[in-house]
Amino acid sequence: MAFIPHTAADVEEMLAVIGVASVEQLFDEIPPSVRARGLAGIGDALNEMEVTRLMMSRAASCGFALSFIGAGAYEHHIPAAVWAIAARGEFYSSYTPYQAEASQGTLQAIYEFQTMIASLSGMDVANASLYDGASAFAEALLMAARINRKSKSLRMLVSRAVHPHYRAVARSITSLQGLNLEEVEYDAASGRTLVDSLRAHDGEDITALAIQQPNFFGVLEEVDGLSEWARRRAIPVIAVVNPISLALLRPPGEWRGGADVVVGEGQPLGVPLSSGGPYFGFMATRMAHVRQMPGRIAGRTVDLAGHEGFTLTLQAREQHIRRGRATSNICTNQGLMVTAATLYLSLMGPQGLRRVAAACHARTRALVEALVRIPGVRAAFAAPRFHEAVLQLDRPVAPVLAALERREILAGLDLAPDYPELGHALLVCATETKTAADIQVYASALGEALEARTAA
Amino acid sequence: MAFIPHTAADVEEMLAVIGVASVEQLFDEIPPSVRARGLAGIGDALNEMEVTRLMMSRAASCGFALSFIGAGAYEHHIPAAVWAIAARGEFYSSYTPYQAEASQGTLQAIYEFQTMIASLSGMDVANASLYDGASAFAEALLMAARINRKSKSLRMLVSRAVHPHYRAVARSITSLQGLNLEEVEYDAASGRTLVDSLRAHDGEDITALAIQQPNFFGVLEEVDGLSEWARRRAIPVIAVVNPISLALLRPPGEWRGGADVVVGEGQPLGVPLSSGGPYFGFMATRMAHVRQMPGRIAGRTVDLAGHEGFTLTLQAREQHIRRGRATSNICTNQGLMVTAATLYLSLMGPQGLRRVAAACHARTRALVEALVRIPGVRAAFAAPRFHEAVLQLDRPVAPVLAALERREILAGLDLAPDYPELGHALLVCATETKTAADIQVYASALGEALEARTAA
Amino acid sequence: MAPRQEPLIFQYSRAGRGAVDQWPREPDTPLEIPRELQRPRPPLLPEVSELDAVRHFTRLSQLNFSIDTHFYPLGSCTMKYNPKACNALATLPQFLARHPLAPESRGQGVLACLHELQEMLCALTGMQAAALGPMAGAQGELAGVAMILAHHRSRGDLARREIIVPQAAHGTNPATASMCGATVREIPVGADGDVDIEALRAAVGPATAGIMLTNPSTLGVFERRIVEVAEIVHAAGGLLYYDGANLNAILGKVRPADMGFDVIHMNLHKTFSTPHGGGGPGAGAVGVGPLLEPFLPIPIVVREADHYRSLTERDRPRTIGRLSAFMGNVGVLLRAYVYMRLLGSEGLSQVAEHAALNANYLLARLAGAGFEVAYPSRRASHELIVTLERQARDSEVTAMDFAKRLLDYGMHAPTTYFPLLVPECLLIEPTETESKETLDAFVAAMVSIAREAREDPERVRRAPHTLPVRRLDDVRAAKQLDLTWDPDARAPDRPG
Amino acid sequence: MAPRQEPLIFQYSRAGRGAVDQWPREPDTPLEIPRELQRPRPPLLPEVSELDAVRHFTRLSQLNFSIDTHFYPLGSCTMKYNPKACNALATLPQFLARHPLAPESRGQGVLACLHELQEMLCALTGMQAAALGPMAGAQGELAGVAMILAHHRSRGDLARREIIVPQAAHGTNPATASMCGATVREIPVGADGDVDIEALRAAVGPATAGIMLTNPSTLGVFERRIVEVAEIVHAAGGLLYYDGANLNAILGKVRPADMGFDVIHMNLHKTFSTPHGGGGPGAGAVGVGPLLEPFLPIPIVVREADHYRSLTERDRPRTIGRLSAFMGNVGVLLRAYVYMRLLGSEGLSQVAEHAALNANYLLARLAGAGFEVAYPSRRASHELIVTLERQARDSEVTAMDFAKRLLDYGMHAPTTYFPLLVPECLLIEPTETESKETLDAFVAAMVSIAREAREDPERVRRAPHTLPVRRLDDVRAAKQLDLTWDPDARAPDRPG
Ligand SMILES: Cc1ncc(COP(=O)(O)O)c(C=O)c1O
Ligand SMILES: Cc1ncc(COP(=O)(O)O)c(C=O)c1O
Repeated sequence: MAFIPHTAADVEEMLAVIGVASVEQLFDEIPPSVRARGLAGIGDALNEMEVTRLMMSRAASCGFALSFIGAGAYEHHIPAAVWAIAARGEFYSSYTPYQAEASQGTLQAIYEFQTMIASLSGMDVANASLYDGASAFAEALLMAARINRKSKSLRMLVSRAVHPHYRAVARSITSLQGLNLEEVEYDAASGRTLVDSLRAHDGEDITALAIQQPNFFGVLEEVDGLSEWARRRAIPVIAVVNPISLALLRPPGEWRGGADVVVGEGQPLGVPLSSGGPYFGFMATRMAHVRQMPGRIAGRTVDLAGHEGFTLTLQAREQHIRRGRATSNICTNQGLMVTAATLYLSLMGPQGLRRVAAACHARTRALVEALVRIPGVRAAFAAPRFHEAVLQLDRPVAPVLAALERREILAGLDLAPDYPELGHALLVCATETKTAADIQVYASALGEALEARTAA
Repeated sequence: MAFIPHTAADVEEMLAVIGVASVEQLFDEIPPSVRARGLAGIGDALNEMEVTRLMMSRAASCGFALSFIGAGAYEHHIPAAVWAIAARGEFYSSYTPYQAEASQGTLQAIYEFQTMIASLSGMDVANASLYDGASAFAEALLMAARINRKSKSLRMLVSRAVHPHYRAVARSITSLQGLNLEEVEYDAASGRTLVDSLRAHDGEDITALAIQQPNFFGVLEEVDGLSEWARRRAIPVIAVVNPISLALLRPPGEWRGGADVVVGEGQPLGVPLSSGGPYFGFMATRMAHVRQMPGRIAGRTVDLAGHEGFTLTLQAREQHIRRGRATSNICTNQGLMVTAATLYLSLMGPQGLRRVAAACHARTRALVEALVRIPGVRAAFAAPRFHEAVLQLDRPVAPVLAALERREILAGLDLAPDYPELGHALLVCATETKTAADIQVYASALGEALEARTAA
Repeated sequence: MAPRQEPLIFQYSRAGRGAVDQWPREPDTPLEIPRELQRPRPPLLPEVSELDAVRHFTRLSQLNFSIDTHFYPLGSCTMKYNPKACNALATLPQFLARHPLAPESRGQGVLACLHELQEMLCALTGMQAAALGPMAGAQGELAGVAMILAHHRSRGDLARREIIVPQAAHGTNPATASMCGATVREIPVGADGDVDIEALRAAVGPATAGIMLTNPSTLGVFERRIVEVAEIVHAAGGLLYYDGANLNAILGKVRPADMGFDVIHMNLHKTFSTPHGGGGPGAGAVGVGPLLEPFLPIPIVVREADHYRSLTERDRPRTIGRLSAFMGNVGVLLRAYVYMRLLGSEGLSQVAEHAALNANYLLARLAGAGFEVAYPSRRASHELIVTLERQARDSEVTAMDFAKRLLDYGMHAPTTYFPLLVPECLLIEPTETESKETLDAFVAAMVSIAREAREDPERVRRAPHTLPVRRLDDVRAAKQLDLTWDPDARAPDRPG
Repeated sequence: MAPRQEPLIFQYSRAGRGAVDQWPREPDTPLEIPRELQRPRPPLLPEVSELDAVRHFTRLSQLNFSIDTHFYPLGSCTMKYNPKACNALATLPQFLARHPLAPESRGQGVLACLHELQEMLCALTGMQAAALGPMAGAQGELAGVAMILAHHRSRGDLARREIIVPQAAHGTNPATASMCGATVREIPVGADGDVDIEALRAAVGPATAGIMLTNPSTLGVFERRIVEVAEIVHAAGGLLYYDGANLNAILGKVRPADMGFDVIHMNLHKTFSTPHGGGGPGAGAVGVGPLLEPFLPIPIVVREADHYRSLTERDRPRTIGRLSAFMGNVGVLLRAYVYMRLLGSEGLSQVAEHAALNANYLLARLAGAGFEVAYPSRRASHELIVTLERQARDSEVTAMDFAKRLLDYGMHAPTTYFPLLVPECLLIEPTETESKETLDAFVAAMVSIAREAREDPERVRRAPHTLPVRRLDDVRAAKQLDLTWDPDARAPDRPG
C-alpha cells in the first residue's frame, strides 16, 4: 500500500503530541464545501506481485522486433555497466545537488559530463542537461534571441531538414515569446540545405540560423558554408547535432563560421529507447554566452580547507534566484540520464565512440546498398550521409511497413506525413546493433513484399 | 576482451622493472615439454553487444510457461528491492569477510540472517550457509555422526519421503565416510512416515534419524511422534524443512522430541529458480553442537574502542585452520544468496511470511480441489499437506505433461522414475503466485487432455 | 568506506587504455565522409578500463546523500521512498527496447498504462482531461499558462497577458509566466500565510490572464479562502492555475477542480514517487477542466474500442502543440503508473494523511523544543517552516549553518531560504514514508545544534565537518568559473 | 557518506509495521493444518517498512570493501573485475524464471550454454570431459577425490586410501581428503618452493590413491619438476589431482592434462570472474581424463543432434552420483560462460600474461623497496609472497598489522598467514584487471607503512583507524559467543 511505516500506536502518540483527536482534524482548514471524501476512479491497490504480473504482460505486448527506425532516437548497445551503476540508490534517489557537500558524487559527475559535452561539440562550456533534444532546441532559439539583442525581428531561419518534431516543439514554445520560425528549404537533389537558399535573406534582420548536422534525412550539411554565411552577418548559429556523430564529424565549434549554441538529443549516449523518454537534451556554448545559458551548471571550487570540490554555480541565471527574469523556467532536468551518459562516454572513450559512429555509418551504407538493389527502391538523396538515409519506393510506404511488421521487422519511418513532397519516402537507419544478417533479413523481406504486391 | 587496463607503454615499463625482455619470459619456469601455445577450441572473443544478443536468444528459448512444478524449488514473488540491493557492487563483488573491519556490511547481514534462521527453526544458532538444501542434508548427516560418537553403526534412518535428490546427494557424499543410509518406508495411504515403521529399529544402534517436514509429497509428517521416538533413544534428529512453511508450522526445535540439526533449501526466500541454482542450504543447531557445525559463522564482538562489530568466529572448525580435521571442507558458500534472503525475510517479516505460507497452502488446496473434480484424477494421500500434493491419474503421466506443455502449462512432476510404486503419480504445487484463473486454466487444460485421450 | 575525494575520471585516463568489450568491431568499409566534414582531433573523453569506470562512478555515488541512505526532509521536494518495484517494472526489457516511432500496434501495453494514468490523474484532481507530455513541473506550468493564453486568444481577448503570482510562489511560476511572454504580477501574502484578498482584488482586471497558486501554498499552509479567490479571479475573467508540484497533502482530501481551478500540473517525481535522480528526470503531467481541453498539448492517449492511440495535431487542431520530441518521459510515467496501482485509492488517501501527520508532529515537537515556527496558529500541510531568525540574531548562526550542520548528523538539510519571505527559514517536508523514530531523531539533532549554536557557534558556522568536503566556496565558484576540466591547468587544491 | 555503525535490522522493528506491498492477500480459506503441527509463536523476524529495509541494507553495503570500490589483492582469491554484463546476461528474466525440473525442451538455451562451457573448460585444461555440478572449489575437490577413489575401487584396489598433499596446500585439500574418508599424508616443500621430490618418492606406495597439487602452487611459484612428480605418482599407481582454483596464471600457457594430471577442479568464481558475493556462490566444475570419465558426477550436458540433454545415473551407471539437488549453480555457470565468450582464446591468454606481469612487477617493485619476498630467485606466478618476519622482529609489527593498516590506505589487505609455512607472510595477488597506477599506489602504501612501523609502530599495531570499526576482538568473539541477536540482551557496546 502506501509505504507508510506508522503503527497504530505511533499514530496515537503523534496525534497526542499534536493535540488533535484524529488525523481528519489535520485537514480542518480545508473549506468543508470543497472537501473530498475518498477517491473514486482509482481502484483498489494491487500488491507488488500483482502489479508485476500486470506489467510483465503489458511489456510482452510490445515484443522485440528488428528495428530500422531512427529519426531522432537510436538503438545502440548500452553497456551493462551503465545502468548497473546509474541505478544505484545514491544516484537514483537523491535530489538536485543543492546541498553541495552532501552531493559531491552527482556534482562531480556533472562536471565531468560538462567537460565531455563541451569537448565533443567544440565549445567552451556545457550545462547539466535540458529535457530532450527538441526542447533544448527551443531553448537554444530563445537563448540566441537573448544573445543577439541587436536583432529586433525575432526571425529565426530554420532549415526544413531539421527534425520536424524539433521544429514543432520549438514552435509551441518559442511562439509564446513571439519568435518567428522561418523555414529554409532543402535541396531536393542532395537533401542538403544550400547556402544559396540563405542568400535570399542577405541584408535582412535575422536573429539566428539553425541547422542540423547530420540533418533529419541523415544527410551531411555544408556546415562550413552555412555557418560562415551567418558569421559574416553576425547572426548566431544554432547547431543541432547527434552526439555519436561528433566522434567522426567536425564539431560545430570548428565549423568555418563556428556555432554559438550547440544542442542535441543525448539519448544515443547510453539511454534506452523507452518509447521516447526519459532522454536528455544537452547544450553547449561559448564562454561569452554562459550567462545566457539556461539550465544548471556545476563548477569546481574549493572548500574551507582549500580542497577542491564541486557546487552548482551561476545560479543567478535560474528561476529559483532570478524568478521572472531567469534564462528559463527549467528546474528539474534529466540528471540521471546525464549520469548514465557520463558512464557511457567513459566506457567508450574517444576510440570506442569513433568505432560506434563508424560502425553505424558502415552499416547504413550496407543497408542502403542492399535495399537499392531491390527493384522499386532508390536512394532519394545524393549527398554523403551519417547513419540514416531516405529511400524512395515505387508505391505508398505505409502498407509496405505493415507487411514487414507482420514479419517482425520495423522497416523505417514513413515520411509522407511530414514531407509529402518527397513522395513515397522512407527514412531508414542501421546502427552498430545491426548485423549483415539482419540487413539481409530486411532486404529479403522488403524484396518479397514489393514483389508480392507487384504480382497482386 | 580481457578487461586489461595495460597500455603498451605500461607493459614496456613493467617489463623493464622486472628485468625481462618479454612477457613470454615470465613463463620460462614451465617445462618446455608441456608448454601450450595458444588455445584451440575456445573461439574468438565476442564483444558485449554480440554476447548480449546471443544470450537474449538463448533466454528466449526458455520462454515463460505457467508452472505448477515444486519438488524442492518454488516459484515465489521476489520483491524488487531484494536484488536491487543484493546486487550492489559492495555485496556482489566482495570476498568472504576475512578482513572483518573492511566487511562489516556482509558480516552484520550474516549475523542478522543467523538470527532469523535460528528463530525460524527454533534452534539456538545457524551458520552462514551451505551450498544447497541437498548438500546441507549430507552435511547434517555427517554432523550427526560426529554428535553421536557413541553410535558406531553409522546407520542413518532416512524416510523415503525425503526428497529423492537429497537422498541421492547424501548418498554420494556420506558414503565416502561409510555412512549407511537406510530408508524408512512411508505409509501408502497417508503419505506419511509412521512411527510404527521405526519400531522395527527399537533397540538397534542407529546413528541418526532424518525426516522432512513437509515431506517430498507435500504431506505433513507426525513430527512429534517421530522425533520423540528418536529422543527417547538419544538418537539425533535431523529435520529437513521448507523455510516458508516454518511461518505456519511448529519449528523443529519445538517438536516434541526436538531436533538436533535443522537444514533446508533457502531458495524460497527470495532466490530465483534459475534452473536450479545458485540457491543456498541453511543449517541450524543447538548451542551444544555448535562446534560440530560446518560452515562459516559470524559473531558479534567489540573493537579496540569497545564498540560493537562483527567478525567470523569459531574458525577453528574450518578447513583453513583445522585442515584435515575440519568439520567440513566447505570454504566458499552461497553468501550473496544469504544477503538476498535476509532482505527477503526483512521485507516479509513475521506477518508477511505467514501470509505467503498461508497463500501457498490455500492455493494448493484450491488446485487440488479443482483437479480432483476431473474424471481420472484423484488425490493420492489423505494426510494434511502444506503446498504440494500427489495426484494419481488414470494413465501414464508423461504424455499428459507433454500435452499440457504444448499449451504453455508445466503441469507438475512425474513421480514414476522415483516412486514407481505410486503408479501414475504427479506431484503438483501452487504457490502464492498462482491465481484462481491460473488454476482454472490448468484444470480446463488437464480436463481436455484427459478427455481427448480417453476419446482417442 | 566512501573515499573522501575521488579524482576526476580524466585523471584515470591513459592513452591506449579502454573498455574494449564495449566497442563494436572496426568496420571494413571506408568512411564516405568528405575530409572537410571530418573531425580533426578526437574529443576529450577519458581512456579508461571498464573497472576504472565502474570503480570511479561507484565511489562517486557513495559521496551522495540519498533517500536510500538518509532522511531527506527537503521542503517542496517530497523526497519520499521510491519503490524499487517502480524502477524494475518500468524497465522491463521490452519497455526499454521500444522505439518511440514504432507502430502503436506494438506498444499497446505502454499506451494502456499511459491512458489509465491519465484517467487516474483526472480522478485525483477532478479535472476532465490530462496530458502526460510535459517533462517536468516547469514544463507542465508552461503548458498550463500557454493553454490559458491560448484560451483567451481563441476568444479574441488579446489583452489578457498578466499572470498573478503570490510572493511566496515557487520560482518556476514567475519564470514560466515570463517564458510564456506574459507579465508577472506579484501579490503579497498576509501574516497568516493566506493570500492578501484585498491585494488580489486590486490586482485583477481586464489584463488578467490568470493566477498561479499552489494550495497548500509553499508556506506549508492551506489557502483557506480559496473559494473566494477563485470567485474573484473568475469574475474578473481570469483563469486559475494550480501548481500541483506538491499534491502529497491533498490526495483524497480536496480536488483542485473542486476548489475552482481550471488547470493543474502535477510533479509525478514528487507526489507519485518517481525518483529525482540527482536532478531529474521528472514528469509534469497537466490536467484541465472542460474550458481548456481543446488546448491540451499533444500527444494524448485515447482508447478507441480495444485499441489505444495517441492523438496528434490532426485530432486536436487547437492544441498548444508538442512539447517533447516524442511522448515525454514515458519511463517516468510508467513508474508513476506502477506506484499508483500499488497504492490504490485507499493508499493515496493514506499518503496525504500520514504526510500531514508527520509534518504536524514535527511542527509540534519543534515548537515544543523552542523553535519558532513560521505560522504557529496554522495547521501544517505536508511541510512546515521554521525560522531561525532568533538564532541568527543571537548567535550569528544562520539557517544555512544549521542546514550544513544537520549533514554532520547524517540527515539531509531541509530547504533553506525558501520561501523567500520568511527570513532564515527552513522548509521541512518529512513525507509519509518516514517513521516517527526518524522524526524524533531529527528533532533531537535540531535541539543539539541549537545548543551548539549557543555554546560553540563556530562549530556550526564551519559545518559540515564529517563530509567528503568542508563547506564549499560558492562565491569563488561563480567568480572564478571552472566549468570544464582543462588537462593543462592545475587543480585548485594543488597550488603551484 | 557511509554511516560508521548501523543498528541491527531488528532494532528498526516495531510491532505492526511492515512492507505490506510485498505480502500476498490473506487467503479466504482456513488452514487445513492440525493445531499441534502449527507454529505457536511467530518467528523473530523484523517488522520494518520497505524503506527501512532498503536503507538498512544499502548502508550495510557501504560498510564493505569490494572490487567495485577498492583494490583487493587477496592472494589465492583472484579478486578481479566481475564484468557487469555477466550479471546482466545471466539474470535475463527467462533464465531466472526457469524451474530446474522444467522439461529440457524448455531450457535448450541454458543447456547449450552449459554444454559449450564444458567444452571450453576441456579445451583450456586438456581434459577429456567436464561436469559442472559442483557448487564451489571444495565440492569440486570432493568430486575429484571421490572419482579417484572410485577408480581404484572399480579396479578392486581397495588399499589405496591415502591422499598426498604438500604442506603448503590450501586447507580445503586435506579437508576434502578427510571428507572423502581418505588419509591425508603431508609432504614438505623445498626451500625453492618446489615439492621435495625425495619426500614424495618416500611417500608413494601401494596405499597411494593420489596426490593433490596446485601448479603454480599456493607459494606463488610454478612447480618446475611437475613432469617428474607425475611420473613418480603414476608409477606408484596413484592419480594426480589438480587444484585448479587458480588458473589465472596458466590459461593458454600450460594445460594440466599435459602436465600429467588426471583430474582437475576449477573455481569459476576466481579465474572466470564470477563474483565472490561476500562469500559465494561459486562453481567448482571438474574436468577429467579418459580414465575417470565414467565416474564424473551427474548431471552432465550432452548434445545429441540438435538437442541438449542432461545425463543421469541411467546413462552413467558408474558416476560418483549427484552432488546438488539440481544442476549446481547454474546462474554462476552462465556468468562464467558469458565471461569466456567475451574473452575468447586470445583474451584468456592475455589474462595469464597480464596476471603474471602484474605479479612479477609487484614482486620487483616490492623487492626493490626493501621488502623480503619469499622466493626471490623464482618467477612469481599470478601472485607473490612477502614475508614481514624482519618487521615483526624489529618493530613488533606483524603481517596482520600491515594488513589492517593497508585498509586505512583504502586497499584491501592481501591474504595473511597463508601459506602457513612462510612466517608473517602476505600472499599478494593483484590480478590482470588492475592498472600499473594501482600497483604503484600499493607499493607506495607498503613503503609508507614500513616507515610507520619503524617510526610509529603503535599506529600500525592499532590500525585500522579510519574504518567503521577499529580492530575487532576475535578472541572475545570465539569465547563469548554471540551468534544471534537476543532481543532481551544488551548490546556489548552499551555496557549496563
Ligand atoms: C511548488 C513547486 N512548483 C514547481 C516546481 C517545479 O517543478 P520541476 O522542478 O519539476 O520543474 C517545484 C519543484 O521543483 C515546486 O516545488
Ligand atoms: C588454492 C585453492 N584451493 C581450493 C579453494 C577452495 O575453493 P572454494 O572456496 O570455492 O571451495 C581455494 C579458494 O578458496 C583456493 O584458493
